[in-house]
Amino acid sequence: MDERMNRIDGIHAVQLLTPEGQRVSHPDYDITLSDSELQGLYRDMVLVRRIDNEATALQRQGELGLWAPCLGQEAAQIGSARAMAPNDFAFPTFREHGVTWSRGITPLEMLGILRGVTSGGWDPQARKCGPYSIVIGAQVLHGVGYAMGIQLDGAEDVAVTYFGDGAMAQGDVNEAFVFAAAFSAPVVFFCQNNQWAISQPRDHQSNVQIYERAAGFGFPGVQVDGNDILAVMAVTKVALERARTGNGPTLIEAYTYRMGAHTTSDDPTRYRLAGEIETWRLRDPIERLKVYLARQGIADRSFFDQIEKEGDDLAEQIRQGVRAMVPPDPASMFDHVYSQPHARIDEQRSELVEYLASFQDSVG
Amino acid sequence: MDERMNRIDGIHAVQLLTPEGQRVSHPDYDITLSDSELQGLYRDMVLVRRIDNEATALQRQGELGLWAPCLGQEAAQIGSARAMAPNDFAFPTFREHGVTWSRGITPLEMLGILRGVTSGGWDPQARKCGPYSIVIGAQVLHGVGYAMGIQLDGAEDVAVTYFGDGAMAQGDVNEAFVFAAAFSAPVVFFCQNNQWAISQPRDHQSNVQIYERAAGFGFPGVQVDGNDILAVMAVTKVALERARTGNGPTLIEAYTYRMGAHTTSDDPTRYRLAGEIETWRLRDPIERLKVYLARQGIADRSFFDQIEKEGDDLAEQIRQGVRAMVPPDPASMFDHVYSQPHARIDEQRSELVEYLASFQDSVG
Amino acid sequence: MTNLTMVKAINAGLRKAMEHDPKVILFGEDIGRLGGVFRVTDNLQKDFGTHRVMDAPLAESGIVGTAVGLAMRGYRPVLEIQFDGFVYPSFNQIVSQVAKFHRRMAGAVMMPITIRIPYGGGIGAVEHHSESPEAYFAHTAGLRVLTPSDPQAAYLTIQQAIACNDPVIYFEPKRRYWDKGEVDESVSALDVGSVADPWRARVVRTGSDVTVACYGPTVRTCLEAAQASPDISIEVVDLQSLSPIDFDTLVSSIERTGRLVIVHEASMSGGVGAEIAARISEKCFYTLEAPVIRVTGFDVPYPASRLEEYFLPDLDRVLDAAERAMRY
Amino acid sequence: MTNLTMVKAINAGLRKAMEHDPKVILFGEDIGRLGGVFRVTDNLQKDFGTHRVMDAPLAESGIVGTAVGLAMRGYRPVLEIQFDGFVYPSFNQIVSQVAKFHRRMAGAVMMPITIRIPYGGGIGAVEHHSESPEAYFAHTAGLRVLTPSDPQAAYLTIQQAIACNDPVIYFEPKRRYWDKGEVDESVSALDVGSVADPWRARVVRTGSDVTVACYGPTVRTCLEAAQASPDISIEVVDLQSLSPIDFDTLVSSIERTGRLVIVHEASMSGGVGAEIAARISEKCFYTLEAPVIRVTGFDVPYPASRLEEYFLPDLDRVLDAAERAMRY
Ligand SMILES: Cc1ncc(C[n+]2csc(CCOP(=O)(O)OP(=O)(O)O)c2C)c(N)n1
Ligand SMILES: Cc1ncc(C[n+]2csc(CCOP(=O)(O)OP(=O)(O)O)c2C)c(N)n1
Ligand SMILES: [Mg+2]
Ligand SMILES: [Mg+2]
Repeated sequence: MDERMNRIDGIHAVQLLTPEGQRVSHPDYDITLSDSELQGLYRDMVLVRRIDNEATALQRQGELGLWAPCLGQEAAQIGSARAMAPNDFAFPTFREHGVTWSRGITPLEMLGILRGVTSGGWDPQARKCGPYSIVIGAQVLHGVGYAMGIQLDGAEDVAVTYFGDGAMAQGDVNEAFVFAAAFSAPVVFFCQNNQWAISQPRDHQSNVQIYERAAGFGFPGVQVDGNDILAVMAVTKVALERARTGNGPTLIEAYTYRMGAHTTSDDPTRYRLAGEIETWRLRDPIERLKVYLARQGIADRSFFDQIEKEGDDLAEQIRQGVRAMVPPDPASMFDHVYSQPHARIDEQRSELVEYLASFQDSVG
Repeated sequence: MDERMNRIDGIHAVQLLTPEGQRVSHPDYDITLSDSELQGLYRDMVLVRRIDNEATALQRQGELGLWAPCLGQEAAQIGSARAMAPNDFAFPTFREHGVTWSRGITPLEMLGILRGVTSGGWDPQARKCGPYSIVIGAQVLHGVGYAMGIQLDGAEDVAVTYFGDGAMAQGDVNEAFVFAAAFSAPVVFFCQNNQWAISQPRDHQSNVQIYERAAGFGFPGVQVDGNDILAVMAVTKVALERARTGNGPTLIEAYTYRMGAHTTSDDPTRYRLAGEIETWRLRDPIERLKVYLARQGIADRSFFDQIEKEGDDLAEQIRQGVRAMVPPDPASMFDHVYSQPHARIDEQRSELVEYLASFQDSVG
Repeated sequence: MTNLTMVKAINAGLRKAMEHDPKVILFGEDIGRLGGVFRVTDNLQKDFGTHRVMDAPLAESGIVGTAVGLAMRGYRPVLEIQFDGFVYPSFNQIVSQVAKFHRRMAGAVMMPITIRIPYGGGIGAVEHHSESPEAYFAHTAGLRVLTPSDPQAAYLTIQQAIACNDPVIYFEPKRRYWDKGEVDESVSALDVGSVADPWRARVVRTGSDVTVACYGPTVRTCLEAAQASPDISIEVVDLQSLSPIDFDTLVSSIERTGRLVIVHEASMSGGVGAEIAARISEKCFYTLEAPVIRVTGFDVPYPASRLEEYFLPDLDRVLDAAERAMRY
Repeated sequence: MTNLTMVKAINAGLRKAMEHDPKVILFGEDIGRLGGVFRVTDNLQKDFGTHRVMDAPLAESGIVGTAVGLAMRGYRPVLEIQFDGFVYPSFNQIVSQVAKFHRRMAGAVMMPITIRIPYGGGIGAVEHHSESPEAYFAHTAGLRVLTPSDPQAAYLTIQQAIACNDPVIYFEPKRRYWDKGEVDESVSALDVGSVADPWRARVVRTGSDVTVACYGPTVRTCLEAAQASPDISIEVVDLQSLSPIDFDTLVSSIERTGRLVIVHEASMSGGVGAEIAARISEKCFYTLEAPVIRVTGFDVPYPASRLEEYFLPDLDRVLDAAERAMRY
């Protein structure tokens, strides 16, 4: 761990806010935010964590099939997503609740897929945010392709694609690097190194840092303290600007930690030590911003209380909303398989409808 | 091209023998070979080129379905393969005739697959050389897996896997880098950058050199003048030794040029300029060694003539041998689909045999 | 009417589609300056520019995966996979993304992606260059699968595939690439609606004794067999669409002939012929006078080229099957 | 005899195979310390060491591709694909390399690779975790496909799959993972020769009116249906091997019942049921008193979990099909 701590403490990772909430400077990166912006980031992180905890609880109660907590990664996700312009497009994985939240997706929209009533949950075009992507690496290529489209349009948008440390092994992710470099596509590769791919510790996979992968593909890589929302935002803004101005992709490694289980079906005690979590608790992304806001007098007790209250209300809405989510009509499984009429689908739909109706009859 | 020439002339690529046949020194790499070894390398290159030309001719005459010439890449292929120990294992692509030759595979064994009488041609275990691999990138993972097996055996062999500049884009190749690094497998990645992937020029694909890809995966990469057989051998020996002594993989980029068409079905005039070929003709791998051998008095006219003669005989053998290759029994297509009895296969085999027999009957 | 090879007909169809819709872009390996290894995209980069005909890095998953993103951005990517045997690296993107994305997004996103794949054997090629992987895609919900059998059909269906808002796997019978045929180039993508429905099978020869269902490269084989058939009258149905399969046309043909022979190059077990035989045996249980007979490649990896003549269904094997059907 | 879940039975089978042959190694994501997400490899790394139970990087093509090399080096890799929906990235290595390598090398190289894949639905999972991709592999020449339906069969067939010198795609019915059954652990990989042939189908319940062919997760469903069937006597055949398919056992059963219903979770079109229906309709043309009826998943992407009960063949749909078969 020590070596990691050193990295966090500045040898590699860009840091603007120490775990103790101290604002520090960096030779290459800086950011200035208004008080309300800073308050907003704090609010985002607290509310996303609340959503996260609530979803975990709902899963335990059997209301959700599964949940993949983003606990501990709030700064990485929100800092990067809040750096995006409205027309930029995000490609998240199943764990990026801080990203979807920042793109304006409601908690209930996030939870539909985990409730098992949909495979998606929102309109990507309207929200400029793709679905929770489950197949590791797949969405990274989608992000690059979308960025190639931006380029063909002569637009100035940027695609930001999210993935984890484990995904660095997938062919699709590396091909995404190749295509992005070949077309100098306006894309930001945002890799959250949360140290674990289910039970696989990152440091077993490679003896080099993730951000170092980029150079060999022909674009810059940077490592940032993923629990420092200011640094994440600063680094992401630079990468976005670089892409926007036609200078191609950047790989950002947000060095963070998966505080929770991989998913609610996982049992991390089988493969990692509690001590590790303790070390990282001291680097909590929310705490350090809170300390900073308080010290700087940017936010006071009443502000923090108000956010807590907001969280309570949100949690209540979620509980009620989730319980109210009912499964769609069985025949809806035939919808949107194709966008245009398809003989086989129509045939099978009516077969199912008739079959189900036959029970109604026998009943009534 | 200039920039490339500079690289060749020493900025990146390791060189021990200049295009003019001058022996030069390199700070990190050197090699000492006996006169007979040097003569042997010359002989290898001349004979492989002869095989190559003969095969191209036979394809034109309709005796072969296809041929992928290695013209111009003899030094890269033979220099690396001759650096291998007998028990090391080579994983070539369809273009590595210099490699298969060096592993003791006969020209006729090489040509069976192009004649269309087999999908392989030799016993990989006996020759310690895999088949001509056609699906780009696939064999690179095989090489890494084989190297993992060497490791599990506690043996000191090394796997050498061959691929081209175009293959650097494939997911499989990058996953091979990941696995090799994760297991520190005894494998040498030998990439022949012959500047073209069919019609795609290497420099359109990336703004960094191929060998630079390795660092980001956690192992060393080195660029060598692929038309300098001494440098290729020296660099490969170091990589082999590194792997053999448990220090893991190396990526070697042999900077060379595809002097011929991609295959006999290709028409390079559609996508590249003749001038380029002229530039590279001045860097011919065989010429420069010949000049060196002559200047150093290591070989004289009679030696060169004798090799020519050997080539003529070999060519004649090939012509006769290829024409003598007859298609196998039709029913043999059912052989080796499975190694153990399989109901469906047996059923279909007898169906075909009966069906074919029915014609015999009707005839006689 | 112009007399064109299938290669030129597809090229003309691609050109029409690109003229018709600026969102249509071509993406694939060596399709630009080279015009593709079969020259199907010949001159299109020259005429439409490098931004509409893009040479791709050598990575099929990357080609298909980025096409998904391009489609999300509103483009209509037409991809070329260089040979049948090289589509597999992109299988994950095709099956889990291309096929399912529209449904995953409850219709909010379209996947108007056409994936062109030269397929089939008979050209004396080396391994991986003669395969018929259509069954993998026909079994995959969310995909449509088309395969033309002659230049006119190719010219029209490639435009219809591109115009379709669903993903279409477009299999081009490479050994028929150089077959010539009359093509009416006056028909453009604009009136594809008015021309034949691409999802319907075509009765390309009428007959009364046996229905022979085929597609792509074997259509010509079956037509030749029908011509050569001395006393058995063979009706040849070109399926053209393998997903969905037009069973109505097949059934009405079988109601007349009472017999069905299915012909394809792919291995028999689990091939497209299996689904057709299964459905027809059910739908025509009382009509069939003989069991459905399949004439296909064997359940072995595609053999070395000097043996492919024994692997591929030929005129004799089709006639032999028709005779067997008559014997019931 | 011990009473084990299928998870524990496979674990015991893997252990036996590893004890029996030092060349047997396990390779996959999270199979070491975690014991796999389903705990099928629980404790095996602890007991056999990290050199025989290796955690793999997150790359399926890499896992299968390196396994080919390990096999060339003389190992017997047993791979775990974490979920059905994640096998596709390795499809290229499986179809073009694993399936064809033995034949490519004219028998000089064996590919004794077992690829374990938890498959099927019914566990309320999110997308990509409930698929039934067996047809893709059953259609691929060079592969063998096995799927157990109960702990005893799983315990034996996993050992037989590993002992087989051909590549075996081993589909584990994940929703039956926790079903318990009696397992005779005294049988070891050594006597697998003497135990039941894994490539033969098993008549798991005899009946006289309708033969119901099923495999993996639907076997229990069909047995329950047979039990619950008031007046129709149902014979249940567990196919177990999907490549090759044991048609002899099916035919002799149909010769007694005259009727066949096929049940599987995978989409109907091009599913394994299609091949069975095609062959049986041909082989039993004069015996069948009713058309072969298929009860399967629909031709749609696997639905959101709250709808899966309507997608999966259940007891009622099996009985409904049996009744329809009787009506002919
Ligand atoms: C292609 C593929 N293989 C396996 C899985 C199963 N799986 C889901 S998440 C995961 C680990 C991902 O690790 P990482 O990329 O670090 O993301 P994190 O879970 O840490 O956010 C795995 C193996 C998958 N979803 N997709
Ligand atoms: C997966 C795959 N896609 C496409 C092809 C078709 N193809 C054969 S060789 C080749 C170019 C290879 O270029 P490179 O890797 O540089 O090797 P070189 O031909 O230059 O030796 C292509 C695209 C293939 N064989 N495999
Ligand atoms: Mg992770
Ligand atoms: Mg090349």
